[in-house]
Formats: sequence, structure tokens, C-alpha cells
Amino acid sequence: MDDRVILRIGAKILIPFILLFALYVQFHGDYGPGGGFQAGVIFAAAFVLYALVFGLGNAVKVLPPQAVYVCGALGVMIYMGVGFVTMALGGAFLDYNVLAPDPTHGQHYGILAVELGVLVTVFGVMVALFYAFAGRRRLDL
Amino acid sequence: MSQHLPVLLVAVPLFLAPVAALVGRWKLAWAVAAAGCWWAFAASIMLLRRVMDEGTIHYAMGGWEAPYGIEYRIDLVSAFVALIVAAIGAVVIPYARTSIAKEVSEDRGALFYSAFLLCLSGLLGISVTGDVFNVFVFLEVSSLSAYAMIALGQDRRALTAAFQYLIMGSTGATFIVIGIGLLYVMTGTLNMADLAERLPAVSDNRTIPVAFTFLTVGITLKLALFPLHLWLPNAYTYAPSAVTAFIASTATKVAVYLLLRFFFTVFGAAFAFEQMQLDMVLMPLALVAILGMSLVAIYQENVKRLLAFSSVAQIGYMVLGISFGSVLGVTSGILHLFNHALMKGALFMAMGCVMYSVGSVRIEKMAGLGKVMPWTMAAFVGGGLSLIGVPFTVGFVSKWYLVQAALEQGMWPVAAVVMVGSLMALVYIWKVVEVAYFQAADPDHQIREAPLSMLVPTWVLVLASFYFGIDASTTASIATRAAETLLGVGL
Amino acid sequence: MIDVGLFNYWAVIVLMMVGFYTLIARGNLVKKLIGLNVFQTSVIMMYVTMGKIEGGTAPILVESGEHVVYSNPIPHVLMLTAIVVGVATLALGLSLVVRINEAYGTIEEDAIMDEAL
Amino acid sequence: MSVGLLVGFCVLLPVLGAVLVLVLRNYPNAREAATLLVGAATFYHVLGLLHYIREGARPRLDLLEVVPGVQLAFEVEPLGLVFALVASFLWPVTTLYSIGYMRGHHEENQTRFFFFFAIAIAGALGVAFSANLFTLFAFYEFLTFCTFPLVTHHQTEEAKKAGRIYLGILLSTSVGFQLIAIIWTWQLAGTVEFTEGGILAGTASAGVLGAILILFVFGVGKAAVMPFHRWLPAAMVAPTPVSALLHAVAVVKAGVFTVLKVSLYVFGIDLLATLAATDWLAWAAGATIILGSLVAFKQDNLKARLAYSTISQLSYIVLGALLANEWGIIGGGMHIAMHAFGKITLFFAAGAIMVAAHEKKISRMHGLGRTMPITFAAFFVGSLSIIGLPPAGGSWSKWFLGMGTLEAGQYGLLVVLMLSSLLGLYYLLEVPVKAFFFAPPDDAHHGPGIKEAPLPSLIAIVITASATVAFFFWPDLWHELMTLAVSGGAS
Amino acid sequence: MTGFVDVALLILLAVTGVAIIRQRNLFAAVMLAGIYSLVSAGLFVVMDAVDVAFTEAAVGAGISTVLMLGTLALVGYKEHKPQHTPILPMFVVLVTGGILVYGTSEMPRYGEADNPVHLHVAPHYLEESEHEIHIPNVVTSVLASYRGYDTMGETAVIFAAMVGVLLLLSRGPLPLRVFHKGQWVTLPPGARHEDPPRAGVPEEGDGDG
Repeated sequence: MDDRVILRIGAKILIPFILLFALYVQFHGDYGPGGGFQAGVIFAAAFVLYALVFGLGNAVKVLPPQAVYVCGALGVMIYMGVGFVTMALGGAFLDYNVLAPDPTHGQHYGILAVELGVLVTVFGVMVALFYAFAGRRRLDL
Repeated sequence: MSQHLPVLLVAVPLFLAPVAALVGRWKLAWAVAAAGCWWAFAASIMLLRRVMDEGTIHYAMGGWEAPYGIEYRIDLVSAFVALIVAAIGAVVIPYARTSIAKEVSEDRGALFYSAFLLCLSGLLGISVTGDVFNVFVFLEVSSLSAYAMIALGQDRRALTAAFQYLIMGSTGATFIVIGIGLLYVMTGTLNMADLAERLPAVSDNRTIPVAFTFLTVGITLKLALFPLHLWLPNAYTYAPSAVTAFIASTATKVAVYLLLRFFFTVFGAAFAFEQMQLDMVLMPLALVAILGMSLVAIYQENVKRLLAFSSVAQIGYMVLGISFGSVLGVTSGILHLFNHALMKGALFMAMGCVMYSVGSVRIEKMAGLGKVMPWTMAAFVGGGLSLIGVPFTVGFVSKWYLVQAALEQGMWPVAAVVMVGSLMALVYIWKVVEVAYFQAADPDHQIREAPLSMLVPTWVLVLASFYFGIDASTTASIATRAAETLLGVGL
Repeated sequence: MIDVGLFNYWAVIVLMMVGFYTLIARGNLVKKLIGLNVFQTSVIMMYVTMGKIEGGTAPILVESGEHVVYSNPIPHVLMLTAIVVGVATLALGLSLVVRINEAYGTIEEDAIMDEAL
Repeated sequence: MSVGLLVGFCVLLPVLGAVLVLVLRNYPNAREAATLLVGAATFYHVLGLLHYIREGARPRLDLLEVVPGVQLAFEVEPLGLVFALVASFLWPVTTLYSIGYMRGHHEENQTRFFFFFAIAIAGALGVAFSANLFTLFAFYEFLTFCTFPLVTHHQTEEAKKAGRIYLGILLSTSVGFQLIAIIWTWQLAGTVEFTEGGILAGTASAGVLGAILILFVFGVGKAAVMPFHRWLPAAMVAPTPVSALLHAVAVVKAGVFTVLKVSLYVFGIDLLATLAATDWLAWAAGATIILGSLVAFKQDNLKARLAYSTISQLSYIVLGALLANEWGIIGGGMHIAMHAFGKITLFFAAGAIMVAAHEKKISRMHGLGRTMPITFAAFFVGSLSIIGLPPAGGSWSKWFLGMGTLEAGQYGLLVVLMLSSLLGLYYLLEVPVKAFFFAPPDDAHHGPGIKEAPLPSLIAIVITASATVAFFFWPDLWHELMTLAVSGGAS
Repeated sequence: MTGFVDVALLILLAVTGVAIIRQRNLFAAVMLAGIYSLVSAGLFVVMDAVDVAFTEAAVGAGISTVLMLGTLALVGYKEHKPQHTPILPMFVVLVTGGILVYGTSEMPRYGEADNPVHLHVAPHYLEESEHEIHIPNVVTSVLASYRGYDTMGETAVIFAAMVGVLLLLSRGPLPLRVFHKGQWVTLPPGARHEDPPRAGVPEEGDGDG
């Protein structure tokens, strides 16, 4: 029982840091290694840790599966949405130059937006995969 | 809007895929999927017309010019293949509404239609892209969704079939990635046109032939050319009917397109046929596929399985056409790609109707169906006639060109094999027809004709396979022009 | 410094074949997927090897006056995509394995064949 | 209506008739009346074409281009008109006969019967009027498929087996040989249009052209040159009107007509005469003539005997084509008409015997002539025509054929013709002789119920028998048309 | 120095790979696969591919391992002894490997700056990215902008994986539908999958499906 207490407290301390790290990876992706994909995986890892320590039931309460699916779908839509927006603004599909008066600013916004899309999708999908596998009760043979 | 058509063709259905997954209710998801499919169909028609009028269309993604960015490069071949894929999608989707609601549970409808859209947009993406790595990405989009859809079949063997497909498909994809890598290391580019320009300078290097080999083997796995076809019969047999109809008429066709694209655009016919002696490998395999797989088809007791083996044989026809390496040969390959999509789609959809009403597609269960399900079985006969290659059907047109291509090169034994293959088609189609028309139905079974929502799409394909068999000049001239584009002659 | 020459490629090829062998020779479905994973990881190594320039550094631009050699970023980009594709395939494959196990009670190819007969 | 449209209308009329049959399926009398009327109208319009032919015109109708350079087109020329006149005249006559037969025999599925019957006539007219090899092949195959439901009309195990043989042989020869020959011709000559004097001369070596000729002659399975004759006896399981019109006139004549047409308009007489293959094939036809007669000699079943007699007689026409001189062609063309009228009379009689006396075996027909004098008299007349004795039309065509062998210096073949006629003398005349002059066997069930066949059938028999005799005295129409065909221009 | 680390890591990878083949405890094999990914991530760092290394560590060693363990929890840990002598696979593998070695034998040597691969498109990115996109990490700029369309496809791939896995695994066992007496019926949960010849006769479930 003591182990679990340590585990829980450890996790409680660790999870905010993991989330923070994920955000760092997301937004520092322009300057160092990292980006939406890695950040998404780390985000998901935080929830996986939560679910492992506090049980799937509690994890599902914090983050209902439905929300996870929505994330998975939403990210793709964000990414493609950027493409449609650039198109509406008169550029080619995913031509970020048109997002701001200054092309390099436009590139920044665009990259930020699509990385966000990647983050949301990857996070959603990874947690959804975990839920799907962990949530399936073993049927004894 | 119209200058964005190339990307919208792919992006709209791809965007609608998550939408379909989100709407939740399966009927709504179906509507979203239908919108995506029909949009793709309309867009592909417009694209084909534009390509025919204006020539090759370029579209630079993100505004980055090739080779620095990814470009969509749509020539006649691409546009034609995209049209085939989109057309089949547009026909299958109304069919799927009834068929899938029965064969797959309704609560998975939303996800299913999402997967359907992903598969469609993946296949469309492959057919219009001008970047080799982009091919791989969209190949995986379509493949992953196809694996999942196949696994939804009611028989538990659908699961093993999907797994087998996944293993072989991923192996193929990995081979393709290796091939792309070897090309890249020698040229530094991933753009097809740029590759074509840079390859001749380095083609004496051992790396390029090996890259060629890996790409060929990888695509051949996806294509299910004998002897790498092992995944196909199970996958087609146990997948839900609508999925079989869609995958059978599109996935392998797009793989054939890839083969054409790599052989003729990227490597060039001279390299593929003179340096690599491609015809020496492909032609025997194609001939064995035609004869061997038709023979195996004759002995099948499950009609979907029978048609699946017939598909492997028909793929042999397409590859045979390509292996001639001549304009006429490639024309026949492209033409058969279109024609086979029509007829196999019709046949598999007819079998879906049987599955719907009878619950099985084993031959012995089809006794007397000619009387109780006249429209379904008439559609089967219609598609079957096309498979045999009777005049006024698309199958005849394919054979006309294929035999011509063989005779042009003085290979009359090859022409004979083509004919023997179609006679074997007669045997396996007739096997089904006899049971359906000459045996009495089991009076205990209350079998009704399939609903109109399934019959109409089936008949659309049957009639199309007659229409394009009677008036083949449009398709034939497009195919000829496409072949000329690929081989770089007559321009 | 050891001159690696083409050794790197060949070592990677050996690894690839280890994965490929596991993929096609083993009857256990999970083992097959592990093999696929190893195979794909090794392909990633092949690409990354192509992008390496001796004495170069990671392609993250630094503000400095002198000339810096950067390794080729393109293979890295491609392989990021490939890794994602790999894990996607793996996830789908594993879910199929779970369902196969439920339907057949085994994940061994031979036993499944026997079951199916 | 322009002449070209008239040609199309002639082919379309039977299809309209078929539709009428479907519409009127619940009113048997109206249904049959419709067939009769449409039949008469068809003949009337075909006859209308005669006038243009005599003027040297070649009415043509281009329907559409199926593949670039290959058209679906009709063109009327004298030889085709011979066939069309025969088929369209005998159609209403056979319908008349069928009314009596089908009702007298209480056959099921009469609507389907009359429907496919009309469709088959459309196919035969399509063959007759085809302007090129493609159109000919298309209608040839069409004819095969739409006669299949007629052959298997009874849907018994026996019918199923016969249907397999029928379809199997006709399709394997046409697809396996004929189609290759057509595409080869297209490859060499660049056209498949029927042209005066042929299109193949000078395009390839004599060996290749010989090979194509062999492919053509054996590829036309409907001409029943041995060893591809088995389908014809098998098809005899069909109701007798089918045997009468289709398997004595429309289908088999479509076969020999094709051979004649190919000889005249694809090879040309001059080229044909120079090919070594022509001689060998002529002997193959000669062998079929003798063997067919010998086998007919041994048959006790009347319809089977007539079938083998047909096989033998068909080879007369094939032989006429292969003699490669004007005599032979004229004789062959005239024999299309003469044999058609003679043989249909024989089949009508055989059917009448079946309906009235339920008798199939010749050995049990002793004495029947006394109760069915008209039928057996007609049989006698028909026999004379087939054997080639006056006063029946067949003597003319045989005369020309004989002259053809002399002209060609083929004395051996002349002996063959003589020998076969002698055999025919026995195996055909045996029937009326036994019927008129032998006493009925003691155990025969020729009870008091037996009388002549139903009136409509009897009328039909009388019409064809009288025509047979009339053609002896007035063979001018056929002779004139065939002379036009070989001379190639206006009279 | 790099060369030495390089070789050492490759040898380690080879050892791990062979161990994976030989290991018949799937749990151990999965762990070894995780180690394999981790070591390869190290190799990627050595070869300047820091982004790839990061991802490989997170995915290969992280997510993949979790998913595989999740699967093993459902399907069991033991691999059967192979029943066939793997002659054909061995042959295929040797041929494939042989072809690859042949193909690489004339390839540009490892790490040289004037290889064609470094001369064509990559320099453009390294030089122009600075003012076209203005972010230092060229991998990010290529990934998200120059080849942003690929990355969009990549998100679609993972989304496809989610759709596929949910189709297969969500909401308990797939309801089983069979054709019975002229219509399609859903079987009660727990019924067995049936082969088509017997499909018309739904049996009572015995709880294992």
C-alpha cells in the first residue's frame, strides 16, 4: 500500500512537469528538436501515466473517451483548415505566406497552427489507442 | 477555386473523414461520406476535362515550387485513374448505405464512413501526386483504412485476412520506402519529374537498378501480381461486400498506376525495358497469373473467392499489357484498368446483393436465384459477359487492344494465352450461371430480391460496362493519349 | 577515427534483414509485428545514415560568423513521417491481433490455420 | 427514310418485335400475332433493299466508332442480302409453325421463347448486314448468347449439358481463333472493312495469311467444320422450331456466311487461290462432308440425322468458298438459300411428327405416311433439295459447286460431292420411303388419335416445301445476287 | 570518435535484434524491441538526427512498447516453438539482403559532404529557410512548411489508425450478425463466430468469443 502512495504522490508531482515539458517541446520546436508530434506523444504519456497509477476509471472521468476521439479528429481538421484558410486568402493550399502581411510572420503563424493540429491529433489518437487497448477486458480462455 | 481543383479533389474528402467520424449518427456520417465521394467524382471529371484541354496541370503545395515543395502533377494518366477511383467511390457509397447497415453494425457506421473517406482520399492522393514520398504517405492512409474496413467482415477469417494484408502491405510499403531512399541518395530529390531528369546521369550505378527492383517488388505486393497475391483472395472474400466492391475496383488499379508512373515517368521506358529487361520478368509472371489463377478460380466454391482469383488473373492482363512496353501495350493496360474496375465492381456488388438476401455467397446457396433475384443475377451475367470479353462489353475492348499489342510484336502465343484466359472466365462464370438458372431454389428459403438502393448502383456499373464497350472511342483515345504521354511519343 | 565507408549501410542492412526475417519466418502474430517494427526502424537508420555529413551538426541553424556544416535535414523529415506511419500500422496490427485472439483463441499462425479448417 | 436508316431499321425491327412479345406476354394470341406481323414487316423491308442492290448501290449505316478506326456499321451487299432474305422470310414462317408446335407440345415459358427468338433474328440480320469484321464478330457472338436460352429451353440436366457444349465450342472457337484472326487482320491491313477484292493481299507472307485463313475457317464454329461440329447435334435438345430456324438457317448460315464473306471481302478470290492453306482446308471441308454424311447414315433419331446432314451440307458451302473461283462462290451462296429452305422443311416435318405422333426414331415411323401424307410429302421434297435432285432448288447449287470443283481442277472433291449425295439419297429418302411403303410395326402406338400436325404448322410446311420446288424453276433471284457478289459491281 | 560510437551502437543493435528473434517470451521480446528503439535513437543522435531520435525514443520506446504490452496483457506471453524449418524465409532474406548489399556497394560513401544527396535540394533549405521562413530548426521548417503536405498526410495516417483501432476494439466485442431464416439477426453477446457453412444456425454462446 505504501508503494502506491509513493507512486501516487510521485505521479501527482511528475504529471504537471510532463505537461509543462510537452508545452516546451511544442513551442520550442522552432528552435530546437521537437514539435507537435513529440509534444503530442508526451502529453499522451502524461495521461497514460495517470491512468496507470490512478486506474482507467479515474482517467476516463478526467478525460472522457469521447473527448479524446474529438481531439483525434479535430487535429486533422485544424491542419487542413489552415490549408483552406490560406486558399481563401488567395494563396495555394498550405501557403502560409498569405496569413500575415509579412511572409515570414505568416510562416510562423502557419507553422504554429499546423503544429497545434498535429499536437491535438497525436494526443487524441495516442490516448484513444491506450483506452482502446487498456479498456478491453481480457476474455479468459 | 478552379485553380485549386487538384488539391480540393483530395483535400475535401480527406477533410470530411474526421467530420464523418465526429457527427456520430451513422446516417449523417453516410451523408458526409456521400458528399465527399460525389464531390471527388465531380472534381475528377472537371480535372480530366481540363487536362485534356490544357495538358498537364501543376499545383505547388504551400506555394513552394518543385522540387523544393511537394507538387501535384496531373497528366492524363493521373486524371484518368483519379476519375476511375472517384467514380467507383461515387457508385459504391449509395450501395454501402444499405449493405453496410446490414453487414456491419450500425453503431460503427460513423467510423466506417470515416475510414471509407480516408481510403478514397488516400487513393486519389496517390494518383495525382508528383512526389515519390508523398505517394508513400497517401499509400499508408489508404492502406490502413482498407485493413480496418476489411477486418469488419462478419466471418472471423476477415480478421486473419486483414492481418495478412497488413503484413504483406506493410512489407510492400517498406520496400517502396527503401526504393525511394536509394533513389534519393543518388539524386537528392523526391520530385518525380526532377528524378526523371537526374536519373539518366547516374543510372549506370548499381544503386539505381536495385532501387528499381525494390520499388517494383513493393508495388507488386500492393498490386497482388502472382506470386505475391496471397493476401488478395482472403481479403476480398471476407471483407464486407461494399468494401470488397470498392477495394477490388480501386486499390489494385492505383497500384497499377504506380507501376506505370515509376516505370515510364520516373525511370523511363528505356531504362525499365532495355537496361532492366523488365519484360522478361513481368511477362512470364503475367501469363502464369492469367492461366494459373483462372484455373484456380474455376475450382472455387465461394463466389467472392472465385471473383478474387479472377481479379488476380485480370491483374495479369494489365501487367501483360504494360510488359510489352509499347504504346499499344500500355494503352491496353490502362484501358483494362478502367474496364476491369467497372466489371469487377459490378460483379462484386451483385454478390453483395446475394449476400444481403441469402446470407452466403457459396455457389450451392445460389440455386434458383435466377428466378427469385432476377435483377441481381442479370447484373451478374452482364458483368460476367464483360469478364469473358463478349463484344459490346468493356472486356472485349480490353482484349481487342491486348491481342493487338501482342500481335504487333509477333507474339501470337501470348495472344492465344489471352484468349484461353477469357475462355476460362467463361467456365467459372458459367458455373455460377448454371446453378442460378438451372437449379430449383430451396422452397423453404424465403429469398427476396435485393433492395433498389443496392440494385441501382450495381446496374449503373453494369450499364457503364456495356456503354463503354459499345462506344469505347472516348476511353480508348484517352488511354492511347495517356500511353503516349507516358512513353513520351506523339506529343 | 575509424573510417566507416560503406560499413554503416551494410550494418543497417543486416539489421533490416533481422527484422524482415522475424516478420516472415515467425508464426506468432505479435512477433511478426515486432519484426515489422525492427524492419522499419532499420529503414529509418538507412535514411538517417544517408543524411549524415561527417563533421556536420544537427540542422538547427546557429547564429555565428563562421561557416557551419549541417547534416541533411530531408531524411530526418521523411523519417519523422515514417515513424508515425510505423506506429500507426503497429497499433492497427495489434488491435487485429487482439481480435484474432478473441475469435480463434490463439495468435499462432499454425494454430489459426488448424482452427479455420 | 434514307436507305442507311432502312438498313438499321431492318435490324431493329425484330428487337421491337421482342419488346412487343414482352409487353403482350399475358395475351398469347396477341403476342404471336405481333411476332408474325413484325416478321412480315421485317421481310418486307429487307426485300425493299433488293432494289438498291440491283442498282449497284451499297446502302450503309455507320452507327458509331467503337474504338478508333473500328466502326459499328452496316452495309448491304448481295451476299449479305441473300442471307438476310432467307432469314427474314423464314422467320414469320417459322413463327407460324411455332404457334402450332409450341401449343401442341404444351411447352412452358413461351414468352421467353418468342422473345429470344426475335432477338436471335436481329442478331442474324446484324451478321448479314455487317460492314466489317468487327460488326460481324459482335453480332456473331450476340447470336451465340441469345440462342443459348433457346437451346436450354427445357432447363433439364440434358439441356444444361447441351448448353455447355453449345456455348463452349462456339465461344472457344470464336474467341480462341476467329477473334485473333480478326485482330491480326486489323494489325496487318489497318482496316477490318469488307472491301471488294479483299484487304489482305500483299500485307504478309503466304504462310501468315494461310495461318489467318485457318484461324478464320476453324474459328467460325458455326460453320461446323469438323472437329468443331459437336455443338450442332447437342443443340438438338431445343424445341424443334429452334432447330429448324436457328440450327438449320440462322445460326449455321451465319457461320458459313462468315466464311464466304471472309473469302470474298477479306482475302479476295485471287489471293485465296494462291494460298496453299486453301487446298488443305478444302480437303478438311471435304472430309467433313463425307464424315457428316456417314454419321448421319447411322443415326436413328430423326433430328440427330438431320443435324449431321446439316454438318455435311454446311461444308459444301465452306468448300464452295475455298474452291476460290466464281463457280464455287456462286454455288456456295446459292446453297445458303437452297439448303435453308430444304432443311427447314425437313425439320418442320420432323417436328410435326413429334407433335402429332410423338415419334423421334426413324425405325418406328413405318407406315406413318398414310396418316400424315402432307408432312411426309414435304419431307420428300425437302430431301430432294438437300440431295440435289430435280425438281428441287438444291440441284442448282450443287451443280454450280460441282462446276467449281472442275474449274479448280479438284476432281477428288467432285467425287466427294457425288459420294455424299449418294449417301444422302439413302439416309434422307429412307424416311419417306419407310413412312409410305412400309407397314406399321405391330407394337406401334399409332393409335387413331394421330392426324396431321396442327394447322399453322402444316401451312408453314407447305410454304417452305413449295418454295423449295419453286426455286428449281425460278432460281434467278439467288443466282443474280450471287453473280453480283462475285462480279463486284452493278449487273 | 563518432565512428567508434557508431560501430558500438550498431553492434549492440545487431545483438538486440538477434535476441529478439531467439526470445520466445514475448514480454522479453517486447522489452528488447523497446531497447532496440532506444539504442537506435542514440544512433540517430550520433548522426545528427536529433528530431528523429526524440521521436523514436518517444514512439518506439514509449508508445509502441505500451501498446504491445497492452496487447500482451490480452493475448498472453508465450510464443510457440516454430514448427517449420525456415528455409524459404531464410532464402528470401538472404536474397533481399544480398541485393541490397550489391546495390549499396557503389553508393556514395558515408558522410561525405559532396554526395549528390547533399547537393541538390537540401542546400536550398539550409540557405533559404533562414529568410523564407525564419526559424532556426530546418527540420521543422521543412516538416511544417516546405513538405507540410506530407505532414498533413501523416496526421491523416494516425487518424486513420485511430479510426481503425476504434472500429475494431471500441465498445466491447463487435456484435455478431448472422443470416438466419431469411433475415439478418444480431447474436447475443458472447456468441461464437461461425464459419459460413454453419452461419445460418446461431448457437448458444460458450463465452469465449
